[in-house]
Amino acid sequence: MKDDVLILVGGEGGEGVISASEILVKAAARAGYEVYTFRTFPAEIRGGHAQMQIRVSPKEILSLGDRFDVVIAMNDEAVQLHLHEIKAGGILIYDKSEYDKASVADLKTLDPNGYIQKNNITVVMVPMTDTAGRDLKTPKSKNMVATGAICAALPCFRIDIIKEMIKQQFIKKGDLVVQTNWQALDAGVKYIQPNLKLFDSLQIGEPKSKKSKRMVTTGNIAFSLGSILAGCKYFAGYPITPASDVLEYLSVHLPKFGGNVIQTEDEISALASVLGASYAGLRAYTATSGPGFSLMQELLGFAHIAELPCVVLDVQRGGPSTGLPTKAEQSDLNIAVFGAHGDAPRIVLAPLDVPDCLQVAIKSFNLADKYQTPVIVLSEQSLAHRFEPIEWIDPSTVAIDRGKIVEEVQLNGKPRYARYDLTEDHISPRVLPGTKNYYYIMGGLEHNIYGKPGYTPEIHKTMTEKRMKKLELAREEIEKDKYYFEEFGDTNASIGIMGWGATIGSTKEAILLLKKEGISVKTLYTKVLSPLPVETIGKWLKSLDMVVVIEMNALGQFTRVLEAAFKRDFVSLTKCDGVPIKPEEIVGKVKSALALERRLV
Amino acid sequence: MKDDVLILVGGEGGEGVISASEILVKAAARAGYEVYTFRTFPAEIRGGHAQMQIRVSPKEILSLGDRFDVVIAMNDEAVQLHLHEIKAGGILIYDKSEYDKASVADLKTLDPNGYIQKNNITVVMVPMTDTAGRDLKTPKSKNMVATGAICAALPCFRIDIIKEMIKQQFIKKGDLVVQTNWQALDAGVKYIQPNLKLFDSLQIGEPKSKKSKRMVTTGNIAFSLGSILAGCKYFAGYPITPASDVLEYLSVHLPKFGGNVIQTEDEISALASVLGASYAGLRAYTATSGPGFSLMQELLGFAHIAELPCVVLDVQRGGPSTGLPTKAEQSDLNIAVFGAHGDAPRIVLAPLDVPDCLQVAIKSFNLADKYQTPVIVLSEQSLAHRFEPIEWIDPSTVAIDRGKIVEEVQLNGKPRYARYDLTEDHISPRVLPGTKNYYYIMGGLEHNIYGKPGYTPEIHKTMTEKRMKKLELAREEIEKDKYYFEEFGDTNASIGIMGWGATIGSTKEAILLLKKEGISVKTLYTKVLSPLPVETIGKWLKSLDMVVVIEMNALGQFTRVLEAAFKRDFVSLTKCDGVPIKPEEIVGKVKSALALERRLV
Amino acid sequence: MTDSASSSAHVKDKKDYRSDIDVTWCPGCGDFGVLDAVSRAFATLGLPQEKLVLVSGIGCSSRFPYFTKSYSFHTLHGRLLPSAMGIAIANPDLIVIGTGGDGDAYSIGGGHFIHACRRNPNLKYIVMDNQIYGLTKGQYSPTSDLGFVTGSTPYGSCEDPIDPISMALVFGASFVARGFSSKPKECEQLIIEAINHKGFAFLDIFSPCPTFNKVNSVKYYMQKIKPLPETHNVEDKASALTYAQDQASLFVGVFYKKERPTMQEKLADIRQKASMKPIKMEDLYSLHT
Amino acid sequence: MTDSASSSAHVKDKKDYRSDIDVTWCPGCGDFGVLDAVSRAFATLGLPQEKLVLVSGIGCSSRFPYFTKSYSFHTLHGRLLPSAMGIAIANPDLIVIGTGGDGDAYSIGGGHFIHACRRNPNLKYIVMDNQIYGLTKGQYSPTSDLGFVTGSTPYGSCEDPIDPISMALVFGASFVARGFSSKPKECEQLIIEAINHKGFAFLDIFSPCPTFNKVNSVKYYMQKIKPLPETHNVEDKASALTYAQDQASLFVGVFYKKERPTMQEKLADIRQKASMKPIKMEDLYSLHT
Ligand SMILES: Cc1ncc(C[n+]2csc(CCOP(=O)(O)OP(=O)(O)O)c2C)c(N)n1
Ligand SMILES: Cc1ncc(C[n+]2csc(CCOP(=O)(O)OP(=O)(O)O)c2C)c(N)n1
Ligand code: SF4
Ligand code: SF4
Ligand SMILES: [Mg+2]
Ligand SMILES: [Mg+2]
Repeated sequence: MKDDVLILVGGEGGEGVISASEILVKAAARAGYEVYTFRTFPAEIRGGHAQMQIRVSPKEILSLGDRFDVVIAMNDEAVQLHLHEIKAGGILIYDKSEYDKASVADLKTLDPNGYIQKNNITVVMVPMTDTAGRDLKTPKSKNMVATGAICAALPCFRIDIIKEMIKQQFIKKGDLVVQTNWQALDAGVKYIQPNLKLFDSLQIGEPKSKKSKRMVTTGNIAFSLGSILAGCKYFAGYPITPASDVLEYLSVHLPKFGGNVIQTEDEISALASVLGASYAGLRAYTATSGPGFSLMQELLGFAHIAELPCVVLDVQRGGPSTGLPTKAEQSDLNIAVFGAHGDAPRIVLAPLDVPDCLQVAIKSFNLADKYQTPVIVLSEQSLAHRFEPIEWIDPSTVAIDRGKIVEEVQLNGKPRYARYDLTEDHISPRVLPGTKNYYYIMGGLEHNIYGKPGYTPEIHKTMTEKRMKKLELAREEIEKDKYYFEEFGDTNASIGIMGWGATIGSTKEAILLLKKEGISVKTLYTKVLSPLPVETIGKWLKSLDMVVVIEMNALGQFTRVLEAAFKRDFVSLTKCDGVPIKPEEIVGKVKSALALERRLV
Repeated sequence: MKDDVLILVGGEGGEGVISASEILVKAAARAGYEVYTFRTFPAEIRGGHAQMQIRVSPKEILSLGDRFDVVIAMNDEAVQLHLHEIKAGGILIYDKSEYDKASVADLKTLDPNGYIQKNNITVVMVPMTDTAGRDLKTPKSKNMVATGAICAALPCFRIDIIKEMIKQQFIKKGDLVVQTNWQALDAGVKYIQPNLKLFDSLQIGEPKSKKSKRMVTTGNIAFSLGSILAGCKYFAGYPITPASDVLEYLSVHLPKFGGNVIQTEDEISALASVLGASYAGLRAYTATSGPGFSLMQELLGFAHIAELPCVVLDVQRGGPSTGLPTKAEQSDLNIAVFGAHGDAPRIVLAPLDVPDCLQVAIKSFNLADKYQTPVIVLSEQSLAHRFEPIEWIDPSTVAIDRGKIVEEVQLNGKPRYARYDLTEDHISPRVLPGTKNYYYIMGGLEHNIYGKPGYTPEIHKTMTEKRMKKLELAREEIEKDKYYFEEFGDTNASIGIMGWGATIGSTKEAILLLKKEGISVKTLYTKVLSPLPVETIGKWLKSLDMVVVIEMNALGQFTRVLEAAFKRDFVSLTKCDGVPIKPEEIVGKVKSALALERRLV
Repeated sequence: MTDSASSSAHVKDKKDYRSDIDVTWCPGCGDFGVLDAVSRAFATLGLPQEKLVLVSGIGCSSRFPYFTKSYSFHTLHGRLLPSAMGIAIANPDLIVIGTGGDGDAYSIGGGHFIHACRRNPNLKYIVMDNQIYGLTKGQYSPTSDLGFVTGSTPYGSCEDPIDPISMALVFGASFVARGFSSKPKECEQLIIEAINHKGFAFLDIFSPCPTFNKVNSVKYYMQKIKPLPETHNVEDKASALTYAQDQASLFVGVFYKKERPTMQEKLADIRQKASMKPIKMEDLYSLHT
Repeated sequence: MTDSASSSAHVKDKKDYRSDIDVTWCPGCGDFGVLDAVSRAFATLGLPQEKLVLVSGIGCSSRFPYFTKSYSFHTLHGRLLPSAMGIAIANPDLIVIGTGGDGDAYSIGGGHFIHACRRNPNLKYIVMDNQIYGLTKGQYSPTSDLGFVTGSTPYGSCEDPIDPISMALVFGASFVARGFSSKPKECEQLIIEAINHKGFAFLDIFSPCPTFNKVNSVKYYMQKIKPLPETHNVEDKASALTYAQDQASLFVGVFYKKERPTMQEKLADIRQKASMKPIKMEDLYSLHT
């Protein structure tokens, strides 16, 4: 029995690669397995390759892993792209119809036969196109033939669950549709049957405990669900890859919960209207990616000085500029932390995985309301679109903290309500428009406690301090909350790894690999990038001789932030090529850094 | 004989305070004196207080200095605001007409008489309003009565020169206008005559050497002149305080040199069109302040990846958001260095004084062209609007380096022209549209050497590296050029002060003050904030036990940059109240930091 | 007038709608007339102050909300409309009124203007049009006349001015009117009509800037303006366009007025459609299970 | 046609204007027809490739410049017009042509559209209008019909579409036309006319997106479009507006065409005015001395 199995489904965009993969993942999750996925997008609309990688295990999975046990190639391109990524002893399931038709020549250019023999790869032919098109007369069911083949080969994907899911999904379209899909599945199973023994060495164990109710979804959808749970009632956005699905998902579902969703004319308008809605009392947010986020900087500075809560989800993609719209990168940290003119620090959060996207959504609205300030959440393409199991959250357990919204104000001798009153915790009671007997000016000019513009040194100093100290308080709250920190590895290690966001899986796996080689390493990931939790990190850093910082950008943006905060050396491992970082790369970096420090014997 | 004299002219906005001051400053400069000024603006259009501070000396002046020797109050408000800023033994010249009319009551609330006696201040009454309005029947000449009074009191402002200037300025309006203004001047002189002896102790010496030809102008105008000298032929901008005068000045003068000036519909449009003009081959730029600069971040990232030269002058004002539009602050360093999404570093320069604004303009266009990248210049309100003498620059001595613009390309075996060709110095030869036989794609997507979009790891890595290494080369060039560094103080000192921009004057003066107290300090100002000249600064830092960093923002933005680069402690002196930092504040900080380190006996 | 607007009718005097902040406009600024007209309209309608939200961008005219006793939202230059839209959608009980300048509206804010008109949110928008940038001390604006000499057009503006009335009509605004600040009575009437209109009501008011625009003065407008003829049918867009584009006169009055569903109503429709059957979070979860 | 455009007439075939980059549009995408028409127009006019600068924003249609043999400037989403303006002003010898989508033009780029039209820079602007956002996979656009169901409007769009033709007319564009990509011959003719027009020439071309817009298909347009009647006077803006706002038909052809001084000409005038007497830097210096 193996610990896990890693498969890849690849084919032409539009052939149902992604929907088949989604069904497989959900079925495995329903059966109680852990699943970890990665999805890339064709760069161009037309053609292009669609693929999904799926890793399944009865135990916790930390990252995507490396080479594939099985590749299901629904067309030629998939073979060409992924053949050399199959493990020695692995299997290629290939569409026989494709092979028969056009591809032999292509395959020859690769010398696949030589490669296959040399690397001990087995090829299993399944006539996917022909079965779907010629036999079942529904070419669209090709992906179900492939799905059936996988289920037969790897029973961790339980065919009974899949059939049930298909029934649920298609019953509205009539019984015939369900039947056809089932037939396609069965055909796939049939073609594998004679070769079942080939897969013996790839089987994994049963999951131990029965899991609680789980969904399987992506980072973007998890964030959207989290925002609904948090009571968000206003979303405005402008489409942009890879954030558009937040807009689209909320368009369907937020109105069901009494919320408004608006596609605005641009990102500036989106955030401006979010701030208007927030001022009027609703929890409100927008989601975007780098180019749109750059456009929002002026308004984020406005939200900071006006002390208006708002949440901005930035789903990072490859930059700079239009950059690499469908690729994974973590290069918006600089702009998230330092992006507005003037002294306008913000709260910046970064979820580590899909379940975290949901939790961070809830946290972000609470922080924004409590500290009356903008909160930025840095997600990223690979996290945004990867499927992962995630627990059903009981809405009644979600804590909502709307902060100091009041209907009555103690004037304490003041002639009238002071929107920006100086208080012990630097947060001023907030009255919503519509409340009787109070009115005030809220705006982007420096102002006195009443909101009236004022430019004296005293006012500017006092108000700047007020706004800074709020964030200092936020930091203190954050440092106390274990949720924001993820630790892993040998607590006694003198080598540390730091990072942020979705690289954590690879880091954990690298730590396990290094342990096998006798190198003891631990890691700390902070989900808060600003205000930096200097106490928690500082304490953790103390005992460490060497700290490697992992990040997917070229400048080492997080490393610079850590250097400024702790004035010590960090070994920066930057990777900036659009592809998530792999455990092996981290292992390599740690070892070479050690060698450099001449500590390896 | 004093070393210098410091005066303030204050009055109602619109009464000619600024134009009178400008005449005084120019006259002193023409007479060979050094002059240093500071100007604040009324926050509101109507009313509000206008003032100009003028320091004059036969020797070099480092900063504005502290308390006034003479205050010329053209109205009551000026008295109220500035009375307590007059030195013991100083003089208040006051509009008798104002005093007689309405102000006694106001003055009483201040108890000025008590204050004046206690602090040994002399009041000289001059009936400015009445002389201008009643006697000369030209109320507008009130400021000339005041000017005459000052000239009589302090002959370093030479009345003959001023009369000549007035003649030049008004002769177009007819001889009568000249005569009236002269009469007003003479009247001012007359009223001081009986009190001349009062001013004996305030007189300064004659300037030693005859100076070369000098203008007196502001940072914004100096930058505009520099840009014309640099051969800029396209300017697009959107009005914003305190940068609008660049647009207005160039509107008048750039077309005379064959250039185009366009007021666009917003700042985004301004920079987009600048990039278009640059692409087509012109030197082009825009000028703005914080809010507009925030809006330009997406386009700056585009310029970075497209490798398009451009210059953006950001005249900083008080932030965040709309903030304090007419106040001095240095809080846009973060956004200038870190402001775009993705990995998109830029060249960021900061001039130290008015003559520097002209020089930096020329440098910035050369750097932009040579490295095919955006260059940001951080000026700031006090520098932008303060008058200072500046040498006439011989246009023929201005070196223009347009970088690798070519009309013929060596294809070196490539099928066609590669706009982003990989070269030894990472800079690719640039062909302008219109050139025969070449064409290429230029854009914001990641691309291969031909400009064709490409998202493979290899392309992204190679091109990111190319763009980073260019800046590394720029850093090397910069480190070699003494122009970019200003040092001052005792070279053997073990205490250092660092800073950027216009605080340098106060820093130098603080060093002189500290020296008097036996504390030996030196300073290094870098005019380049990105890429940071780490070698020059690193070498300079080596021998220092303590380094104080001076900056006019709340977050210590430059300090953080230095900490990340040098991983050592700096003492951060931040000041963020809209008023330029004074030498005394620096002295105080250095002393208290020393005390803290228990090194003061 | 929204339902809620009429509820508390005890307030009657225009002074009840003026804040205690000193007005900082120059003497003779046209905006005084607009402030007066707006306060009087509020008093006439007896609007409850706490329901009033005045929203502005940046400019002299954008200081307007400071001077009214109301909730005031002073946003960024050009962002008046999307900000106001967010407020008006979030709480449809509020009476949301945008007050700003011609630069704010048609230059940096031009893109938002298009989309506010077509979306028809229930909010009012008063532009104080002085054909100049006042606050930045006199540069030309999108409504400045061809050849106009300003700080940024020393050789005379070379750009054809835009026509806000025609624009609003073509963008689909459901209420389009023009006034002149020196005709306060008429202005008050237009403002009342705008507030009573259900939907997006756009009102361009000539409001001279004596400090930086010496050409388009009170006298100039007095000569040029002309009330729309009684015969003009306010539901006839073609006729409205013709009057807007008249070369000889600047017509004032209501050019166009025709109610259609507001954005708030349409969003309410969607919420209703979406929630036909009651929904729980668990229903969403199961979509992903 | 600018003077320079006609200079080198040896190029004659549309293939001479196609680059070697593979076209990545979906099969059946309307943009193919536009690409074909543009290449043929170039060939017919015999334009020198090196003088051609194609400028685009972001979108499927904004990939257009990749596929032509010309200088190509692929700027940010919505920034096509100010970029093109900068190029066209900096070097008036170039033939600058903007090619982009309806979202790029009327949504995020809407504010720039207003000001390009009124400034009348000598450049051409072709919008491939598919009433949808293609590249981001199907959200509604400013030209999407009311009630249209898309990824972001699952309950049907609740916003009235804009009318680009009327807008351009009201903004003051000096050339306004509409085409349909499945009528390549007519499109070519319109493009030739636009290029020959001195000033800002705006051309909205219906260019269906079969992938994400199943409603506004080739068939749909075939039924709805109608050539402008021969009797229509292209210098009559009122008539142009009437045809643009016709409820029954979508008219195609040249709505309006009337040359007036271009921005380049007006800037040249200013340069000339300013430099009547020769100037040296020293003259500037002495202003400050
Ligand atoms: C992003 C940004 N750009 C520029 C400015 C500077 N600015 C302030 S008000 C204004 C124009 C004011 O003109 P208008 O809207 O007509 O108002 P008015 O002062 O004439 O009433 C400008 C350009 C700013 N505050 N923010
Ligand atoms: C600032 C910014 N916001 C959003 C996007 C994402 N985006 C790319 S193309 C596009 C719209 C495309 O629609 P359209 O202009 O109609 O072109 P089409 O694809 O339909 O041809 C959007 C929203 C972006 N690239 N940049
Ligand atoms: S500058 Fe003009 S618009 Fe501004 S307050 Fe003065 S008169 Fe009014
Ligand atoms: S998605 Fe639509 S617009 Fe884009 S290439 Fe395909 S058919 Fe054309
Ligand atoms: Mg105005
Ligand atoms: Mg489109």
